[in-house]
Amino acid sequence: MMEEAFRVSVSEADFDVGAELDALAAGRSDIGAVASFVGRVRGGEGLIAMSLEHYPAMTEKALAGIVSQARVRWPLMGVRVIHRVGRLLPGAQIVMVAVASGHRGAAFEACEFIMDFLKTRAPFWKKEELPGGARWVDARESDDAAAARWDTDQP
Amino acid sequence: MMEEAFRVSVSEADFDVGAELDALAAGRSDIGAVASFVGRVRGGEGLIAMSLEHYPAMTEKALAGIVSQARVRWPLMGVRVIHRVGRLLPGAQIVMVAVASGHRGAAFEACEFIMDFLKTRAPFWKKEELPGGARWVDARESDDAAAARWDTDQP
Amino acid sequence: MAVVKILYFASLREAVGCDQETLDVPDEAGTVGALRALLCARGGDWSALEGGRAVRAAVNQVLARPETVIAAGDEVAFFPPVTGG
Amino acid sequence: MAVVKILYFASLREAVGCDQETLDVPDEAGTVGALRALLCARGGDWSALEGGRAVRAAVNQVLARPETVIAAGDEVAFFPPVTGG
Repeated sequence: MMEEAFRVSVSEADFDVGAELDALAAGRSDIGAVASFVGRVRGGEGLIAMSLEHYPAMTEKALAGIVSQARVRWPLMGVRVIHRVGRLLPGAQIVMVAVASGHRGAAFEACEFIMDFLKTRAPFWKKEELPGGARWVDARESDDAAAARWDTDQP
Repeated sequence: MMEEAFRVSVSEADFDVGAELDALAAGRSDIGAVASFVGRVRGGEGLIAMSLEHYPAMTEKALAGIVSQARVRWPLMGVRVIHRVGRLLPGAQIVMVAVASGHRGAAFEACEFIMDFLKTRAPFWKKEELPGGARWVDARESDDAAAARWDTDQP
Repeated sequence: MAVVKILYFASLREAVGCDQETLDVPDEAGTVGALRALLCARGGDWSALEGGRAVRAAVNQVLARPETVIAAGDEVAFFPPVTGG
Repeated sequence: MAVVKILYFASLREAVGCDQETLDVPDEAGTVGALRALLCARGGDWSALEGGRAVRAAVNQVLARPETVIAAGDEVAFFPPVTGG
């Protein structure tokens, strides 16, 4: 299993989902399933922009740790995680997670697992720019609940 | 909700996942989550090619019906389903399902739901070309089980 | 009597050696299950349609059950469990 | 006594008005929980670190618990619950 098939990165730049998915499966015929997720900045309530702060020394380590946990649970052939930081406008892409596996069950589950853990374990913080000023986004209990379901739900 | 945002198609031609995902979210800032799945021809056991037969008059009707059921269950902002037919080589893309929603839970669940129902309700049949001849792929009980879990699991 | 179009797909099509046919179905074979039994009674290759095997059906391009009623002009299809995706 | 580097992020960084500091931590504050209490005892803006609030911590870039031990040279970070993704 090539380690280049398992990559995480953090960047201010936008990413090209199609190119990333192509790279994940390029030249391989053992991959039967690729599940992916893209999170975007949702507009509404007059949102002007969303700024993402992170803890640089920890971020890639945390993401790589989350991917390692997913690999223990499912037979994965490739994973790509990209998270953006900086100031993003409504409609902009924030995060992508793509998982390649032999079968769809593993690909879907691992992709959800990585997103759930990323939302509760990776050191990113969102700040909204609104007409009345800026405010930090509160963590959602539903995200903790989503991550907690994996504690007992061994595949 | 624009109906162009909900599209199914069947084609011999390959598809460009990145372009399809871009089209799903283009010019919209209400989409917070896009979950997608791509199924590919897995090699192995000497597989030479996979041929997909379908029931043309029924196929798009069946796919559109599956998408309609998903829209009843989750608040979706766009769905794209593409299924290929004809002769495909190992590594080729077979199917893609992409779902756009406000939040990731709905996007993931609807994407899995559509794949599970497509696997058990859409009139496609796979035939493998192997060194010893051709054989029809048997339906898997695990696919029926995957579809059945949605019977009681109302979101 | 109801004239219907019958289609066969995939391994079932190959087994019965027929893509499609037009058949005048007697009233007593007016459901999907009864029509299947009638076709199976032809014997030979048509036993591929026998009850013990996994055969699915659609009427007018919608998945049907054995008790689904067939009317004149309907399109009835028989096929093995689907394997796309 | 252990000299450690302490980092603050996001709303907590703004609340305490400090990005990072280097501190000589007395032996009796040698865990994440005890260090947090020590910092909170500074009063004023530092009460943002008080126990009743949701504050997370990492030691050497790994999520830590209140009982996690701190050693000389460690990098300790305090921050609110994460909200990325």
